[in-house]
Amino acid sequence: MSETMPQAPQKKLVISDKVMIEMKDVHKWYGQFHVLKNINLTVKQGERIVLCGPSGSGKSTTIRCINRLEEHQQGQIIVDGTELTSDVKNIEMIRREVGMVFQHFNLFPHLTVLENCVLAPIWVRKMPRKEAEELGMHYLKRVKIPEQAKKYPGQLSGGQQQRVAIARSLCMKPKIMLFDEPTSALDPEMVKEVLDTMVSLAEDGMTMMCVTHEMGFAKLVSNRVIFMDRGEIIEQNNPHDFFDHPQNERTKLFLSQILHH
Amino acid sequence: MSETMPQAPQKKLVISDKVMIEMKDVHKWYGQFHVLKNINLTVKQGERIVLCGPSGSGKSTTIRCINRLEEHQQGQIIVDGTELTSDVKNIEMIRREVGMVFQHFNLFPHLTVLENCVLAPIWVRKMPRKEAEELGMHYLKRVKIPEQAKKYPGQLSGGQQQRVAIARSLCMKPKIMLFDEPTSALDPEMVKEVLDTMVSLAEDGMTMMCVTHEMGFAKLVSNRVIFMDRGEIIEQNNPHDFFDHPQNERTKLFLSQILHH
Amino acid sequence: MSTQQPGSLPSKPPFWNDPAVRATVFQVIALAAVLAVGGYLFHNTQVNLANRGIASGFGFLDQTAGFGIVQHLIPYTETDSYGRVFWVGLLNTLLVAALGILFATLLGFVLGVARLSKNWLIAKIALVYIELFRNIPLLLQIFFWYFGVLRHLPAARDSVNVGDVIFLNIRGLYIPRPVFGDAFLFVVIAFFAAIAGTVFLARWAHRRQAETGQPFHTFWVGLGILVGVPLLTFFLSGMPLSWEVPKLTGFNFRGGMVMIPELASLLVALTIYTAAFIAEIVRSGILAVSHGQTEAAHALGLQHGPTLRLVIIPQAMRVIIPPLTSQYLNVTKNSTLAAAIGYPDLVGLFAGTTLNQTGQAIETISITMAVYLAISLLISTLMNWYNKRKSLVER
Amino acid sequence: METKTTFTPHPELPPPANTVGAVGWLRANLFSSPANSLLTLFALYLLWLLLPPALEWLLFKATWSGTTRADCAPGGACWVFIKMRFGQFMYGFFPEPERWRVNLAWILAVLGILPLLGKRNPLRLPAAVFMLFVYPLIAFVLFSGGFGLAPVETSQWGGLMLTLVIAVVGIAGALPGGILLALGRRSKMPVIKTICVTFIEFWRGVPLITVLFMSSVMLPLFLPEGMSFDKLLRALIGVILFQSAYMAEVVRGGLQAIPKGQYEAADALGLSYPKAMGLVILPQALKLVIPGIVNTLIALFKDTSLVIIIGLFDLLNSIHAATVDPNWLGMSTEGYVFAALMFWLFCFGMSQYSQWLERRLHTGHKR
Amino acid sequence: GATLDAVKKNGFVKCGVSDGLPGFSYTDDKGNVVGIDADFCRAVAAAVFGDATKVKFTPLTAKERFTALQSGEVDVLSRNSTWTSSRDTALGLNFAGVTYYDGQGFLVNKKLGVKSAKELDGASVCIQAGTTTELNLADYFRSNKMKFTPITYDKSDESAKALEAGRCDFLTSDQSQLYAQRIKFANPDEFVVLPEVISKEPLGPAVRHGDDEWFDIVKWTLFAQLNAEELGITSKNVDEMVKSATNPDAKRLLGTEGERGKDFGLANDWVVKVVKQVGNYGEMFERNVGEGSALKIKRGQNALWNQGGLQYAPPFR
Ligand SMILES: Nc1ncnc2c1ncn2[C@@H]1O[C@H](COP(=O)(O)OP(=O)(O)OP(=O)(O)O)[C@@H](O)[C@H]1O
Ligand SMILES: Nc1ncnc2c1ncn2[C@@H]1O[C@H](COP(=O)(O)OP(=O)(O)OP(=O)(O)O)[C@@H](O)[C@H]1O
Ligand SMILES: [Mg+2]
Ligand SMILES: [Mg+2]
Repeated sequence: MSETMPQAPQKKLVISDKVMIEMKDVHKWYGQFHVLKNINLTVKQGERIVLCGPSGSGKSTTIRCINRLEEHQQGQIIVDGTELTSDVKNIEMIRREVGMVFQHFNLFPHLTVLENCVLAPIWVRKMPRKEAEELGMHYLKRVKIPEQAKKYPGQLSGGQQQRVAIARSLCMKPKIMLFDEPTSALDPEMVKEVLDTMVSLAEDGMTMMCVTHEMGFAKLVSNRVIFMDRGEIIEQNNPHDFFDHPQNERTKLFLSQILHH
Repeated sequence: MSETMPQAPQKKLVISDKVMIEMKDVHKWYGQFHVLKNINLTVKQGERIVLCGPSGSGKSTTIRCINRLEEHQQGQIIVDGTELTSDVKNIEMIRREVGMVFQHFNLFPHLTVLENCVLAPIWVRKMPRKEAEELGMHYLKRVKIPEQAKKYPGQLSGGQQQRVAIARSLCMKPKIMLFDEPTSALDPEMVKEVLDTMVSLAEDGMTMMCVTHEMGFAKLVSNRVIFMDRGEIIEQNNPHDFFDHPQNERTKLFLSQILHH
Repeated sequence: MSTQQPGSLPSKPPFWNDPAVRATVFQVIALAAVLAVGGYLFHNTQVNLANRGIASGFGFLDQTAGFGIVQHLIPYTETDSYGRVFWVGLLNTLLVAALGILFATLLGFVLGVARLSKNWLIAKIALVYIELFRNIPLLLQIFFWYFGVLRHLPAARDSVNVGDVIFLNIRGLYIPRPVFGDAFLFVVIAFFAAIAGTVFLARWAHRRQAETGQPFHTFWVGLGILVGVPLLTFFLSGMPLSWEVPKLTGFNFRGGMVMIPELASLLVALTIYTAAFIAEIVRSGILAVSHGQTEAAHALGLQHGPTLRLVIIPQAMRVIIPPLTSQYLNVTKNSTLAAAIGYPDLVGLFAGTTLNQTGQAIETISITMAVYLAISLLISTLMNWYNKRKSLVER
Repeated sequence: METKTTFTPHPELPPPANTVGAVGWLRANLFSSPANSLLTLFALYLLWLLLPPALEWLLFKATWSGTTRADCAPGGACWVFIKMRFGQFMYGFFPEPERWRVNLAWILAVLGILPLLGKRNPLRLPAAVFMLFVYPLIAFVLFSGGFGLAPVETSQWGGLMLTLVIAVVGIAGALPGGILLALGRRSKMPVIKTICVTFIEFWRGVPLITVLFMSSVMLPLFLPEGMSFDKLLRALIGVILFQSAYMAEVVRGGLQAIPKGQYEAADALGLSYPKAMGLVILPQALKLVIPGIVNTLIALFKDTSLVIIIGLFDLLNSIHAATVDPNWLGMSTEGYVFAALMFWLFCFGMSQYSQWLERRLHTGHKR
Repeated sequence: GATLDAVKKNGFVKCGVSDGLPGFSYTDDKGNVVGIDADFCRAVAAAVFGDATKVKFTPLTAKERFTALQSGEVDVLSRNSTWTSSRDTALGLNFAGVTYYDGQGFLVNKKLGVKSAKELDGASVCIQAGTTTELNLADYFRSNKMKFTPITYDKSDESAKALEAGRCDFLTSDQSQLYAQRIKFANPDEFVVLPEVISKEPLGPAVRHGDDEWFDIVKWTLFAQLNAEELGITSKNVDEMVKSATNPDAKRLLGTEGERGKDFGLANDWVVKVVKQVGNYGEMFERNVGEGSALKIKRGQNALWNQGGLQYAPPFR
């Protein structure tokens, strides 16, 4: 199953100058709790960013802000040229462009795998069912589980479920994919098949932002690693320099914990 | 937290000649199922016995018979000189002398940690509350969680809960302690803190019978390991010989599985 | 917050796309719709009342009712007002609800425990009882007891006679009524003194146990005080109590106290029906406490009684109390079925007879509904408060 | 020196005779302690007191054949009464030659529901569409006439048929209302939430009788002059308003059981609120609460008997009315026993079904 | 007026009747509503539509009856209701006449040995809730300084059954009802109606305020039936009378002379239809409650004025 897993990094990065995500001075509070502090971040088309940092540092919150699952209270977030405001039209537009994969898959258990995939194309993109199903099968093949199309999520293993979740997002043909710890709820054996899928996505030039602690993955596919702590971006760098020459004390501490683990 | 964990076995065993537990030709059935077959066992004061064996071999049943949580149908069980019959007075007397710690702690969730500890002293030993609370605090200190006394069990971690359970049993000043897989429901980090507590108990000369698969613990503190299978005692020996020179084929097979694991 | 100097705020969307604006508009529309419907109904009602020349208002409450009521807990005669009728009805409702709750709880707990009994026969009988009675409409059960059973009691002259003091016939169950002499006041005082004494004793016993660990048989001694002291006073003050024994004079038994068959059948049916539900609640409450709790308590040497009292029941009660309360509410609401057999409860007297005599449909029905609503809200408020208090303890 | 022994398990011995078999069972279940033995004897005595006379009256001494009261033997039940009045108990005053229409409607209902019970049955979807959209029209026409069928007034409906109509229409009407109310109650908009909570708490706080009174006595006063509904329709409106409040609480339970991730995933896919609810959340939530809905249906089925208060002739009222027939005096016990049996069969059947469903959902629904 | 328009639009008369009182309105086991109250509604239908079957009956309990009329659920309430001032005013009703002159009486078990109502002190009484009966009874006992225990039921059937079972000592109601209930007993002969009549109970149909035309039609339907009896016109001879009547009163009544029907907005021969299909008052009485029926009530006060009774209709002219 892992023929696609490149043994050595093949970073055929084609990063264009087009800015896909821009966060300017973003602040967010949960009640009194200041969870994101002055986040500034620019993601260009074709970039693959890995976000890491200790638990509770605001990684999930950051990427959830990008497709407005959370609201920010200050600053600007501009996705594909559109500013995220509370404008429902904008939100809808941006969510079409941004796919998201969750830690716990969040597949719809009452629908088959294929139905999960075609739901949004049909109801959001108003695609004819036939066409949507073809598209769905295409992406299920892409994640290597076309044979599971008629099953229900409950009948699949965790790794398969996560790949369905990825296919479901891809069916909306998003320009950006967000991943929130996509492998942390999986048994070790299944982690690899999901990572393989993500690697192959990356090779196709998808813009990606991924919260993960899989350092192997970070080294292999990302072109930038961002380290967050206590709601701030402490350090960002290319993976090589990030892992080998961390600049900040906290980063060093964090890496020492992670890598020895 | 682990200062008390001795790095090398310090078996200051003081085994007196007094027989604390004696099982003679004990048989027990669950319906048609012959679960204990002809169990013969003598435990002297100060002994620490480890019971091991494959799942379903009757270890739990054996120790539950000793404080009459289960009834045996044939043979005699004599605890501290009193034979266990269906006489409620005898049962009550024996249960006061025998403490038991369960796999799932079984703390009383509606009572605070301290209340859990003082319940039995007050209602069974008729101790004044003041005195019982002092005793409770004493044993909570003994298991190193006096600061949690006012909390409810639901607010503690698994390891802390199990230590409360031990303290609760100790408050009845039992002459014998029974443990039924006290660490198997715990996360790995917490196992150690509970084992530490048990080791320190052993050092104080408590008579103990413990069902466990923690071979480290068996080697460290027990003076006898009993191996059971299919309701029978197959082999018993001191830990050194037991682990290094098992006599029985069955034991070897079992040990090979356990130790490679 | 520290001096984080704010960057710019996120831009404001055009107002028609602003969810906040949309929500406000939506809510205003919803509110307007509700008000419009309400206003429309109100307007229609006004018009209808005016057109049909129906008087409205609550003036009728002061008018003379003019009809008799078979059972009244407060003095009532035909010349009293409709307002008084309301109170008579309310008290009758509360009486049947309170007694129903009491008996259903007792029977329900017994059945719930029986359902879990190790005795196969007892458990099965309880099961059959529960499945039988909770699947038959309450009204049918009331009819059954009233028309099917109590109708077959003997006539007044052929009453079942227990020692010439208690009589049972189709008109009801007649028992002697205590008549208190003046000196009975002393007995009452002695009784309250005994209560105070028992409370004091309980406190003392508690303290003593806390100090010395010696338990004290508070229950028996307390009972002794509670019974003994008033009894002693009673004899010392020359037994200032006599009984008014019911006697058959003319058509009916006179004197004594009577439980009319309407009340009896309502009560029996309510008790039997509700007990089936309470039994299930009790059962699931007890089952919700894991077996490990019992084992742990036993392993500590606690005996059966203290285990139940100190470990099982406190935990089971938390599971039991919320659904139990809603059963209590149901008893109160179900007591309105009294109207079907002529027991003079609030609905029968007020939303029934009074409505009919005065024609004030809107007023009487609104008042009646408001009363039940108030009872419900009161109980559920208490319940929420209780739950909050209990769940604090949880975590 | 190493001696190797192989393990040969002891043979399984049979347990002591007095702990197994009939004797063991008796000892364990009936006579495990002196107190238990006493209880057993007491229970046996009770049964002995109750059962033989009851059976004698119900079966052995009962009269089954005949046409009049005179045919009935004393000392036993007179089932002739039920036999002679059976048509009325089932159909009320529905004209006799038209009764096939009622039967047909029920047969269609059963045929329509059967495919819905199986799991993943290819007929499920068409059956559901039929039951939801086509069947109500057919049933309405069959019951009330039109399209060449003789019209039958609702005042002629009665008996079990009316009971079922009220229960089924009541639950079918309450479900959409309950869903809306439940969604409203979970809304973040304070006004909507307040309206829904007030509505729900109001209807849950008042007894059904007063609701029926209101719909029969007050509703006409609320409507503009000249507009008036059929008595049955008014009762149905009352029942639906009342039940939708209870249904709302059932549905709310289902909504709360759906994990937050499902809402988020739907949002992230760009589904709007109505689509997310309709396509993702409600299908799951409703499936979870089917047992709750069945339980509401049971409660409603029992409560239909209250329409006696406003003079509709449901099953219970038909029987109650028949017991005052001068030709059949003294048959009230038979009548009530029969009514009890009918109600019990329906309610017990439904409750067993809902328990079965609950068990199935518990095991079959992995999350 | 609005009611008449609505009736015409519906194509039938909505008539509120009792939920079970033999002789007055009673659903027989075939589901037909029979009785004098029901027949009166048929007469109204015959008057309006020329077809006595164009009527829809709604059985009403005592509690429901007035609101049903007020709310328009029924167009005419013909349900043994007593005509009182408060009902005419505060309840917003108009009584259209008296179909039956009644008075409240007592029914007791012979075994009690009671000969007069004055002997009933301390007795318990079964009574229908929310009726004038209930109030009259209280007044009567109070003025005679007697006590009683009331057991009230919603339905007259239930109070009668309660008396039969012995739940109470006597039953009080309008005498007509006492007779009607008695025939439903297993042993009617065990019960007697006491001689006292303690109230005036003029029973009649009522309509609601606000439509005088409709009121007129209902009122005059009854008067027409009374006049027909007075003039000797019956359902059997009405066709002949149309052809051969010479009496000017009869001719006016039957519409062969003058245009009296127009005044009501009805067909000119409306009375013919009424009498033909339902009969005159006397026929209606005999058929449902009179000697020819199971109730066997004598005409008594309900005889025509010229035969010693109280039934008196204004002239038709
Ligand atoms: N809905 C919420 N309300 C209040 N606080 C929240 C909420 N969601 C998250 N938080 C808090 O915000 C902080 C950041 O949360 P976030 O989930 O972004 O962290 P994270 O970096 O993704 O951590 P993890 O690795 O544990 O997922 C945490 O302290 C968390 O407790
Ligand atoms: N209450 C019971 N009724 C019937 N059989 C039982 C009961 N309790 C235990 N058993 C059976 O008795 C056998 C021995 O059980 P026991 O719990 O003593 O095993 P164990 O050695 O403690 O196993 P484990 O390591 O899994 O705890 C098992 O086969 C078990 O299935
Ligand atoms: Mg996170
Ligand atoms: Mg075990």
